[in-house]
Amino acid sequence: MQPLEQRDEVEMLSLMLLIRRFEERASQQYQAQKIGGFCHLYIGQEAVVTGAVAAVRDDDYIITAYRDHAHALARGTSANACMAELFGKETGCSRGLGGSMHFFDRQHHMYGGHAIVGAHVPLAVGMAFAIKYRGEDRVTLCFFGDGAINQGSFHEALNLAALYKLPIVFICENNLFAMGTSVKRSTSLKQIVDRAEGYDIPGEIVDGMNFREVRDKIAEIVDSIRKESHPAFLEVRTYRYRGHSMSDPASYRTKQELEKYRLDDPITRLRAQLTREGRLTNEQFDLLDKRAKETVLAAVKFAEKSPEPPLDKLYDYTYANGAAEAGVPDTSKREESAPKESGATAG
Amino acid sequence: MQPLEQRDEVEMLSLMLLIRRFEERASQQYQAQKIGGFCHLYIGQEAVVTGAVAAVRDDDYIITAYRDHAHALARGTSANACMAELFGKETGCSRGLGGSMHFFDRQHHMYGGHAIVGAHVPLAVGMAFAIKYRGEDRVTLCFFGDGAINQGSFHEALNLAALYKLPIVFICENNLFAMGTSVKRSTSLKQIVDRAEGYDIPGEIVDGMNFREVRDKIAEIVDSIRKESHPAFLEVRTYRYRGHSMSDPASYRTKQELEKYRLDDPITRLRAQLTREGRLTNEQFDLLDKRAKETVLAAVKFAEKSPEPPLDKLYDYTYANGAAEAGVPDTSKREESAPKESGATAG
Amino acid sequence: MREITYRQALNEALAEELERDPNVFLMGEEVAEYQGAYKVSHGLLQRFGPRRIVDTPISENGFAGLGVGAAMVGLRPIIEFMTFSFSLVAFDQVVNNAPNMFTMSGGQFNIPITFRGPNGPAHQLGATHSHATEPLYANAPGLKICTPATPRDAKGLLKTAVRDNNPVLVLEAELLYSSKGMVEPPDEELLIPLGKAEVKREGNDVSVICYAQTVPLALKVAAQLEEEDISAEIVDLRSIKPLDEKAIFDSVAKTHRVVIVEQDRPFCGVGAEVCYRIQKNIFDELDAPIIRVSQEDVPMPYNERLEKAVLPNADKVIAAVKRVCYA
Amino acid sequence: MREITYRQALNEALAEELERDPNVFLMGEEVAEYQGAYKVSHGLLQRFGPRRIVDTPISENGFAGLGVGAAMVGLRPIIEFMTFSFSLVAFDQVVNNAPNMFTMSGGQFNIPITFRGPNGPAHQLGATHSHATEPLYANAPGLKICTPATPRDAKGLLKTAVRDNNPVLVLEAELLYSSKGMVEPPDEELLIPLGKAEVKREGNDVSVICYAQTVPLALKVAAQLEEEDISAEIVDLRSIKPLDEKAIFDSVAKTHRVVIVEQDRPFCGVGAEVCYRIQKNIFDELDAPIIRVSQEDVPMPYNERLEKAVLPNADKVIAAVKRVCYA
Ligand SMILES: Cc1ncc(C[n+]2csc(CCOP(=O)(O)OP(=O)(O)O)c2C)c(N)n1
Ligand SMILES: Cc1ncc(C[n+]2csc(CCOP(=O)(O)OP(=O)(O)O)c2C)c(N)n1
Ligand SMILES: [Mg+2]
Ligand SMILES: [Mg+2]
Repeated sequence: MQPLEQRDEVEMLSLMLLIRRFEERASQQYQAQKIGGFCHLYIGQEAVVTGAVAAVRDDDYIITAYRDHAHALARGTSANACMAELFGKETGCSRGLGGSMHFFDRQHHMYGGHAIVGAHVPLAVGMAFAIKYRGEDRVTLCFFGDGAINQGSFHEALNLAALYKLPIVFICENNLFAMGTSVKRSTSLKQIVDRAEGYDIPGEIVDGMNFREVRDKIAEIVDSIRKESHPAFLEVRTYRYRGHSMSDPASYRTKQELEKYRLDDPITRLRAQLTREGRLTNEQFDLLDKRAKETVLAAVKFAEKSPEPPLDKLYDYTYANGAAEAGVPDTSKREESAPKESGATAG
Repeated sequence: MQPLEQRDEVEMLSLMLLIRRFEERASQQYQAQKIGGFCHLYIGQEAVVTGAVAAVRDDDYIITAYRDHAHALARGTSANACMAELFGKETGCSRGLGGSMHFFDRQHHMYGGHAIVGAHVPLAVGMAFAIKYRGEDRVTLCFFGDGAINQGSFHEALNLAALYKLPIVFICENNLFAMGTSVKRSTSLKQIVDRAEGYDIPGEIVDGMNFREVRDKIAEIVDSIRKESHPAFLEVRTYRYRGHSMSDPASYRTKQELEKYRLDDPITRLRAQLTREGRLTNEQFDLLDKRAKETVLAAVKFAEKSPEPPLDKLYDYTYANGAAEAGVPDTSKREESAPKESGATAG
Repeated sequence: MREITYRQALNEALAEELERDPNVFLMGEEVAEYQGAYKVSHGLLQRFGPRRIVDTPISENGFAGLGVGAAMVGLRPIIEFMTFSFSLVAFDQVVNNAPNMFTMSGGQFNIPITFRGPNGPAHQLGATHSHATEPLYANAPGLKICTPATPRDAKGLLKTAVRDNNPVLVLEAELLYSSKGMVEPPDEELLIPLGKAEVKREGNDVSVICYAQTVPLALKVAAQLEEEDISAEIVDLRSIKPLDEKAIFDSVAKTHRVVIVEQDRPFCGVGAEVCYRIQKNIFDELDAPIIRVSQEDVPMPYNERLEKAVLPNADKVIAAVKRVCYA
Repeated sequence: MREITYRQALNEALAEELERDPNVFLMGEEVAEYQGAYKVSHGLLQRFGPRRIVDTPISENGFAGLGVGAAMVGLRPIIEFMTFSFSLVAFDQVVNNAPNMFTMSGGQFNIPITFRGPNGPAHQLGATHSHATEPLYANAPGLKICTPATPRDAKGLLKTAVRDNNPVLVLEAELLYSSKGMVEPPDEELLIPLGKAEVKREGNDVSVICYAQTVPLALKVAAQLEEEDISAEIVDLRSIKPLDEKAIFDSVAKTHRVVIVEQDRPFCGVGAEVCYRIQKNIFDELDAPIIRVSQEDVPMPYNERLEKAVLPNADKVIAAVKRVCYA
């Protein structure tokens, strides 16, 4: 367990840089057709998951939708394992079987990577149920988009969590759009957080472009949950700079809108805060960025030379004989020291 | 169209009596094994649907769940057609193919009778969508139980109705239980109506044991909707005297609780109100009740001697060739004069 | 061995597995305080408490998914659908999350979950409440499916399902809940492997392949056929997936004639798959076309006489047997 | 006749039916302002306005049900699923409400609704996004299902579907959206009946039965087989339900050998049903067992090589053909 105070903000900035550079490189590799399927980039939203993981313990559970690269990286999955997954390689965090939308990393308590909108929210509630069932003091963080709140599964899950008083934070990454549909066109609510009222779940709004705000708010919520188990809802206001997926030119929004958010960039912001406080020089920042770029470039090389999952194992991943047999892909070789694994009894 | 003022309260009392006696007789016939499948009685809740139909036009749309006998009767489906349906006869309101849970009566704008909890709520929204699409000034009344509000379909439907500003009243018949599960154990909300807030739909609570309150509140809501299309939510507090279905001894609640509600009986209440106002004598009431009993007894006879749906038509109701071909069962021979059919262009 | 009901057998299986493994819990609508809509979980709340016997709101999609999530972190949920007709609102969780997780995660997360409850037409419940879901779920890779027809199979298969490390559907037969049969005493552990059919009656002239509610029907018909000197072998599949090809082929190699009696709807039904496997693998053993007796391909009518006409019955099975026997 | 894409053909069908009947409307995610996730509805919002081309939130169950309700009162909705993999969250509406209503209401309410969208594995979308739903829906009585493989069929079948008085699923093939073919000009009304297969290529030695994405595959294989002096007849089912038994039987009676190439998963798949019907009805015409080439029975892996290994391909089809031809 890594207590909150020890999460160095410079380290977190460097994590945001890693995510940003990873996504940029993924975009490029996708265009070069090294990556297949759908690919959804997180650029612009980095402060959300980074702030969140900075606020919780490494053995807390996290789960998200298909825009998931950052969530794995933030949790400690190596850039190598992430890039290899995009390349469909055996060394990928899901052994090349999941792809961009289905990142998993059991070792780092990252429970996916789920591509059916809303369908992972009940899973998150199940994870929180297990925490309470076992009398643990963990918390589940469940990330989802603004589009997901109109799915039936979201609704049923929130009601169950409220009813059973489960330790879970529902984190709505409100980036204003679900594909081309703006929040205004997907719900009649003035603000998404109001939906939590329909379940008697306490809700709050936070500025998702500000790492510190996200971290502190989630830390506060999680603290309260650990004292007495309950669900909470957090609407995080953020923005994705890129289109929904690689094929989306995002012509449903204006250049001005995008520029407005870019000026509020979460990386620039945390950098400025740290610089202002004398905790980061320009040289140090450049070094961090250089390292992030190198890590990502190395990850591309790693992915390229990694083997594909063998054809003769095609049938090996349909049924588990014993959980132990399945084995766990090695996802931990991240440049930064990997967070310690807890003694969780998964699977 | 029957303007509000003309809905005579004595007539409505007599409708409640008809419903009550019908259900009692259905219960008896079920025990005598003349009726198969599941059978859910409405006894105790009569003021809800009666108040509702008294507040709307005959060409407004109504739709409900499986506890649906009363909704058909209230709309003008004859006791004969209802009883025959329970008996599985050709003369039934669904030709004996639907059964207790699947009453339909197109002629009287009663759109079922739906047995999957929550699954008819989206249908209701579709009916309201059609109203707005065609620029009509009808309203859809959608009835459902307190248990239905935890289904995903309920959630998606409410959001859609709010988003598209559709003319629909969501009427939650809160009888405190979904089978053996009390509302307290199915949702964490202090009051069900609060769920409407999560969609920005105006919500109200009304006493479902009081015919006049229900009628007036729905009239007020419907009036507002006809002026400018929007959805509304109404939590109607009511109680079912019987078990969930015929096989349920209802041992999850106390005799005292039941007795408390019986003292508040909707029929007794309206009767008392009318008597107090000098609009009904005891003799008149007894006559109404006698008529209701006779109607129902005649319905049993009618059902008994009605023919079964012919075996050779087994395949005729799977696909429609032309809507016209299907034909409409004759459901209108009700003792009371049947409300006029509107020129709706269904099917 | 003692005689108990199918319902009691399921109840014992649940109790034993809850007793054995603290990670096992039972969740569903009315399973706890109400003691089960069909009383299968009778007494379990009293014995294991509300932490492990958990009532839910009417949120099948939600609690099916809750089960999958709990399974990801090491619990072994038993999720009861009041009936499998209601599992259709949770369809995505059952076919998309539970069985795909192991593959999608590259083998990191297996999902040891049991979905159970009554399945198939009961009695006059009408079109929405009479679904036989086995072909729908059998189509999904990663699921296992069993369909016990006797109290003994019900107990043994359910216990095995709970211990399996994969999502398993135990499709129970509501119409058989009160039927009785001999079952090992509670102190003898009874585990029946998934994927093993059982010849419920030996015969030489025709293989009648059946499962769940059609097993008693087939046995009844076999007795009738006996009188007409037709010896029917009754093969109870017990599991739909994995399918016990060997048992099927062995029987067909002996009789050379096949009738499949299934409770589901015909189009892309279980019998179609069984038929395909037989003709593909032992085409030359077949002396006649394979005939299926399934539901008629219509939404289930409420009327009792029509419902009977839709379902497999003795007359239809006998006619099919005679047809394949050219008798 | 002019050459247009499959996408354009669908677009024309939508436009023509919207034009013809004011009760027809198109609803789904991103169908309006975004012009369709796959651009099938391109330009329709501009032409018909937001009343008739309606964007929805991500609420498949909700808007599928909305469509059914609107159909009950006389509208003729076209509901687009962004892909049919997402229809699984609306499964109950599609199999329980749409097709049962006509029966349950004793014939009072028919549901003239079209559910459409891409179906079946596309390219590296992984286990959750690659469902071929045709056997799941074909199992439900009351639905009709078509699976066009060419631009002409796409246009003609979709138009017919919209005019049908029953719920019809038009399962489009994403991988074929950009494929081209000859189609009647817009001023010639093109309606292709549901339930009619088409022989896409005549042949004498083997009947290759296929549909949707497997039609181009089968045609390619037929050309290859030609070189080896095997003459394959390519029967495109076009509709899964109703199934055109006559066309199938006619072909089999000519060739006596059958390979079924299907894009769905094997267990209780479409091919199983087709196989059953053939062997039941014209058993004596068969000179060899029927072989199916379908997906492998595993959740779809993301990796491209593995995905290819799961899907039907030319090698597999050729091997199957040779096997049934004993060549
Ligand atoms: C049930 C379902 N419907 C539709 C889709 C297609 N889809 C994928 S992502 C997406 C938009 C989701 O938007 P949001 O929840 O806001 O998340 P974001 O992409 O903004 O991160 C849609 C419609 C899907 N994957 N699942
Ligand atoms: C999706 C679904 N789940 C479960 C059921 C079984 N069931 C039928 S009625 C019912 C209780 C519903 O209670 P409520 O909505 O309060 O209506 P009430 O019976 O009180 O009128 C349940 C659980 C069902 N029909 N559909
Ligand atoms: Mg979004
Ligand atoms: Mg209730």
